[in-house]
Amino acid sequence: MLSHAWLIPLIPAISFVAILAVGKKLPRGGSEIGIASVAIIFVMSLGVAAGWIGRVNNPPVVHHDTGTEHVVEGDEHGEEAPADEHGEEPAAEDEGHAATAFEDSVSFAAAAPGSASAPAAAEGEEHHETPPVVRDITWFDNGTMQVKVGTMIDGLSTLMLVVVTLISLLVHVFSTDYVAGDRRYTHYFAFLSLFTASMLFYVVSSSTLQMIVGWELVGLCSFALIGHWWEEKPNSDAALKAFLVNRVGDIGLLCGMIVLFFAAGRTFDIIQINELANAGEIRHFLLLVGSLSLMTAVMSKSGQFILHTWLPDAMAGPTPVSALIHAATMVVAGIYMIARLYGVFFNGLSIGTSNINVMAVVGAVTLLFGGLLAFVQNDIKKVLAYSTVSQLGYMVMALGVGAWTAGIFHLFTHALFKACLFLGAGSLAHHIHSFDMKEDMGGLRKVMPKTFWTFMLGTGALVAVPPLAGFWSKDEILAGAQQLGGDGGYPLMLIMGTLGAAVTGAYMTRAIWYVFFGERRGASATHDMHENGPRITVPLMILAAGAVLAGFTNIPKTDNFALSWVPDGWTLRFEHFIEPTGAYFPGGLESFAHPEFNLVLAVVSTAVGLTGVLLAYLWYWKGLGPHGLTDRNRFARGGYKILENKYGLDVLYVDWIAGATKGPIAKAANWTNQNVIDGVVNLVGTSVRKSGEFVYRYIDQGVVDGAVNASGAAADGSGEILRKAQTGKVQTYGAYLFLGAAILAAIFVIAV
Amino acid sequence: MLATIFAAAEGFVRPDIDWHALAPELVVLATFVVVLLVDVFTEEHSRWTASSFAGIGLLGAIVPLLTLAVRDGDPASLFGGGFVVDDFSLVLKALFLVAGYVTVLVSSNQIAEGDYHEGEYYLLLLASIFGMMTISSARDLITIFVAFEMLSIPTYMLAAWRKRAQTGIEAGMKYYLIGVFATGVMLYGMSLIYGGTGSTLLSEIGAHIGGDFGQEPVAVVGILFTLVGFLFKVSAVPFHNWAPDTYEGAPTPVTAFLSVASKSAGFVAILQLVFLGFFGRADVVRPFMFVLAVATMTVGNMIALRQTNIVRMFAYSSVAQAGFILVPLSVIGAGSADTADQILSSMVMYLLVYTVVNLGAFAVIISVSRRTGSGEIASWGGLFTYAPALAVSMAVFLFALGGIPPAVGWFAKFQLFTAVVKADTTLGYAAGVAMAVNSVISLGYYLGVMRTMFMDDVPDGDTTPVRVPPALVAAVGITVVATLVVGFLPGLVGDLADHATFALSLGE
Amino acid sequence: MGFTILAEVARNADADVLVAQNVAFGIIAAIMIFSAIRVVTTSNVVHAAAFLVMVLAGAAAQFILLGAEFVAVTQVMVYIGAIVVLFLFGIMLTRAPMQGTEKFTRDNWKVGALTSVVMLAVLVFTLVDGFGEDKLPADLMPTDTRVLSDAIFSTYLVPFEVISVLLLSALIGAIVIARKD
Amino acid sequence: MLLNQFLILAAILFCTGVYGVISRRNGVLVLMSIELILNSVNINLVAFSAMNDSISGQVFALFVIAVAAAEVGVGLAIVLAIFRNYRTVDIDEVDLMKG
Repeated sequence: MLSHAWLIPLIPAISFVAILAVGKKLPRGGSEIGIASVAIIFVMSLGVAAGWIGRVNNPPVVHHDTGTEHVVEGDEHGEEAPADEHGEEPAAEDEGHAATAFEDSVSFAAAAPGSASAPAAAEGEEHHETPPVVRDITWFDNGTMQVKVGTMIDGLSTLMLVVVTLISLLVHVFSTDYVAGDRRYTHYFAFLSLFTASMLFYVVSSSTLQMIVGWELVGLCSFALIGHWWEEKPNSDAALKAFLVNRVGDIGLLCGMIVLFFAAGRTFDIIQINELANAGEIRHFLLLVGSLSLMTAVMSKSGQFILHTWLPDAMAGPTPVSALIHAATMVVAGIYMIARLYGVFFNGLSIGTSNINVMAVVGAVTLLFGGLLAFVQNDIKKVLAYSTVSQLGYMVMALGVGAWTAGIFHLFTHALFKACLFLGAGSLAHHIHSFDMKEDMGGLRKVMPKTFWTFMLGTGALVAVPPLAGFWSKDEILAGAQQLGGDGGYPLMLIMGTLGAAVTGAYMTRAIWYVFFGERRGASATHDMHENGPRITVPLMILAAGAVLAGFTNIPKTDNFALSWVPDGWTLRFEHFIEPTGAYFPGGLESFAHPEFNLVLAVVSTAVGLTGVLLAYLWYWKGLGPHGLTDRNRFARGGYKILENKYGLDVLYVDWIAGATKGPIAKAANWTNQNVIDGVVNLVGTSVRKSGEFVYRYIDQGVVDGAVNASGAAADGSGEILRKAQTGKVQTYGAYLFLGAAILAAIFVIAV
Repeated sequence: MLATIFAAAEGFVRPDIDWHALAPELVVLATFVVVLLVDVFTEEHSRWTASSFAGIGLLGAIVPLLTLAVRDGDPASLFGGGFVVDDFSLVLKALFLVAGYVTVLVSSNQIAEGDYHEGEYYLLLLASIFGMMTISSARDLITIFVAFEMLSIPTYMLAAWRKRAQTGIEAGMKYYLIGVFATGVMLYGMSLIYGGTGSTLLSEIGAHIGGDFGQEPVAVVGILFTLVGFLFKVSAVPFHNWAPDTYEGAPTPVTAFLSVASKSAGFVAILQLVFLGFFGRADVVRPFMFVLAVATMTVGNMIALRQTNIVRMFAYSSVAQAGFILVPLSVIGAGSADTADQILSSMVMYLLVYTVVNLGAFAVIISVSRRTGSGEIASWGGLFTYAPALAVSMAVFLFALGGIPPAVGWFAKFQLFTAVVKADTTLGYAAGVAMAVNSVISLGYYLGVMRTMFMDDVPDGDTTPVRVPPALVAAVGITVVATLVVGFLPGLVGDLADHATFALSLGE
Repeated sequence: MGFTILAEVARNADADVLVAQNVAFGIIAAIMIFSAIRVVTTSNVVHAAAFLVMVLAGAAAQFILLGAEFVAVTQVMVYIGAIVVLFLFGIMLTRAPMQGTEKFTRDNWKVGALTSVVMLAVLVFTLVDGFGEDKLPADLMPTDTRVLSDAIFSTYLVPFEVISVLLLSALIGAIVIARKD
Repeated sequence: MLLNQFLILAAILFCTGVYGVISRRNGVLVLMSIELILNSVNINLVAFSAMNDSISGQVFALFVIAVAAAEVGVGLAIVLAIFRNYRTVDIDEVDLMKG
């Protein structure tokens, strides 16, 4: 299966053509073809996964320079037994055989680094070298360079295959109910297929050029799907905006890839580029330029601050598409690229040795700003969109601090719970056709219990409530920020990431309040609300189950009493199978640094996150405004550590000065308590809102959009001036011609 | 009889003629004669046969082209080196023949139904293609000049073919006058080059330009003035003003022809002159082309953003595209020898791609305007609802022009980028950045058209399907298939472009 | 004819003749420049054509001074015999007013003047710089027409054939464009 | 004789022609100005031919003359057609298309 992965993108591509061709004539408008093809590739992806697991457990023998055979050790503790016979070692020969039949080459990029260093036994986990399965054919050969296209299967691409096909399958099923009766039903499914195909094509890329093509295809399909209901102008505007903002990043992509192409001695081969970057054979400056250029691309595609503006607007598309875009496809393309070319970024940005770098900063800023922005949205999809921005920030930050596995692990868990949330939002809005939480929702928990509970689980995972999925991945990211990098780790990232947790808790709690609690308002009050059918709820439940369980795939391995009872065979499965080994990954055979589980950090970050929840809970459930000071005093007393400290100070004041002037100072202290501390609490509450609004109104909508608009206007304006020069009088044109020739000649005669 | 006269002429050396090498031109010339006779000896109602003969003749000329391509041995060099049949010329001749054939396809209904002189139309088209084929083999200033006039003068008249309409004749007049002005400047430049080098052969000129004469200011003026004539043809700023007006006023098939074949011919001449003649002063050509390329891209794109007429928009788009093609010349002579090869092959590649794509786009424009009768972009609203095939084809072409995969344009742009980056010069990087920025700007109007086609309402609510005649279907079909196939398998054209090298080695 | 004799005389003597040649050149050049300026400034179309004839004839005379007799003869036959006649036809067919009543110069003629001055400056500078004191060979003999024809029919056969097609298609096209139908 | 005396004469003719084509309104007069330009080129070519003692310049001049004849023919046809459509030969007024 591993070397036949090329079938996986091909099938949905064929399905796309088939749906367009015959979809309208079929009883279900072509959706059956889409679902069938995605189901098939989902099964195939599981096969790839099984094959990969088998391959990791029984890695093929790698000959090192020294000629010694690497001893193959079967890992007996594998979570899943190697089920697929293709994945095992003998399969390599099978594949080789098949390949010769196709007259192309299968090479197991047997990464043989010069050093025959023994696998370092860091953290007790041995890293066997499991080379990726690469299979490619020559795409074109234009003399100076040979460009190949093909598939490269390793843990990372296997993970992406499974995630993409799973989410895509569920989205397909969900959509059959959700867009039922749409007049472009068939087109919709056709483009879903193509979207899936493009993303799969992208993730199995073996060359950077193929990645560019896949990247563009993904953008193209998202353009088509975001603009699905193009009759309304905002929708088509959103589609265009998404496309244009992404094109800005594409320049970066193109520049970066070209720089890498030349830096790596004219090759597009991903493995080769990574190996050269890791081996230090590429000038650091080139790597830096390359990774900065690529970073621009990531910022646009993965919605990083300041190029994130298209992402919330892209909510104009149908909700299942949003789920697909946000969970598995479009936006994670950027994350995936960083992960894929990690050798370049790791060395280019000196991730392993610095305390701050561009990628980490971008991620950290994004996660905080994104969260703040989510706080002030009234449209539930926009809350989720900004939440995605924020979570992508976490991933980028994770990669930026060197916690590769944590970032990808978060990608995986996030895909599950964010898809759950988006589809949940779709389920909520299915009847009322509105996403406005304030106006049209409220009190829905009783009428839509399944949606409610799945949504709650998704929220729990997002807010990182232990032991749901998000807890594990977020904790690992923060541990990475604390422990990796140069001396002292990435303190700033740690602080911002922890703050981000609080913000996350707050905005999700607020959303839950508006949607599920209180009185039914607006459209939901006038509509006959009821739970949706199984085609909508079953995907929700599957995803909710994923949101609960996904975290257990990477339970930290630690001596800490909290988790030390977990058997070894259950810990760090994700890292074991997904993290690449070999010279194409930083660290190579030497262990790549991993953060350790830190109970204090876990508790603190969870506490901070829950504080956010609590604050918001008190804010919304208990209400504000008309309540008296004491109410807010109690509110303060209840939650905040910072308040306790204040009280401590108070006590200190009182104790110290007790003997002298008890009365006035006690009164002052009381006054302080009543006014200053309340004021601080109020201030915190309002300033969060204010800063969120400020950022939204002025930076997000004002500066960024303004800059986009202004540059558009400037282009238009200069176009207008230039247009005036086109007078229509031929002799004026003649004058331009002669004058142009004369002046250019004069300049060059003088200057050259 | 001639032979006896030749024999009697004292001291006259009868030139050795390789008829095989001349065969493609001769086939086109024979077709020209056939069409002329058809036009003279047939009745008005059967003049349409002219188009069939023209099409067959153009396809027929590909046969000797192929036999030449597979012929062994050195490239043929005739008439003392003034006429060379090498791989470069063969590739471009094929390009011109195919472009000519597609032009015939898109013309046939338009010209037959309109109030045009039909036979003469194809006659002039063939004459112009004959000139283009000659110029791609010409390695001598005189031959280049005469071939250039051969391809230009018929197009001046074709541009004025709607002679009863004021805009029609205005289009021809503007094209003609600017063309003649540019010819004047070009000839003046050529005379200086000839004066300084004492030869009209590009190889000898190249040697002198690389020597002492090249260092004098007068050589610089000669080089620049000579290039101006061709830069007008490719509509580079500031010699571009004729293009929008002419494109708008000329019959649309002629516009298609002008925007691709005629422009390619200009580039062919520029490539020959720059690579074979002026390579010794690449340090002058580089900044000159840099300035022009950046100005051309930027001005073309900026004004295109403001256009409401589709043909006019395409006119500015083709101005901008010319700028893209000029970009690699801003690094000519820098870097290693294979940089020069890369520049040449990337430009040839872009020409091939651009020709196919733009012709396709014009075929769609012609098909649609048969129905809407208007050139306004707004009239394209909702095209997708009643002519989905045309709309999707147009989308493919627009993607190709904008450089978005999987349509072929991305690969061509990528090649240009590679060429400038490979040279590793400041000017090259600057040109690359300008190109990148401009390709984003250009998406503004390309996507604008797409948006109109797919997202707007049909202006008059009339959604009866468009009836597209078979010739146009063929034209759209050929181009759209080529655009996609080459987009997925760029190696097909990449090989062709790589082989399109000059027989003479560079920079001598 | 007179010019030919003048040139012949000029060639047969030595130093004095060189002066004579230069004198001849000077007179002809002065006439040409004056006529050229009148061509672009006169407000009578027919006068303009007449002045154009002066320029063209002057050019032919210069060709003779340079020993290019065949080119000179062609110049007279083609330009004066054919092209100027075409111009006169054009003037008559377009019924252009002979003089006065119509504006003949565009409002922004200053742009034209500027352009031509800039261009002249550039050209004169580079020409003086490039060909400074270069002297033409003193013993300029009239070119043998046979050499010319040999060149045309061997080296320049391709352009010669092409130009025949060019003239034919220009003829056909011009008729179509100009025809009143 | 100096080479430059011919070249500068030609340059003056060229620039006069340039002035003419930009500034004249009447189409026929513009065509005449073009002839000035082409003639200046011919003078250059013939002068260089004498200077370099090479025949190519004269051949070139002959071709230029022939092309000039073709161009004038086409040009006059176009001016004639302009006159039919616009009832004027003032090409400054032929500016329907712009922008």
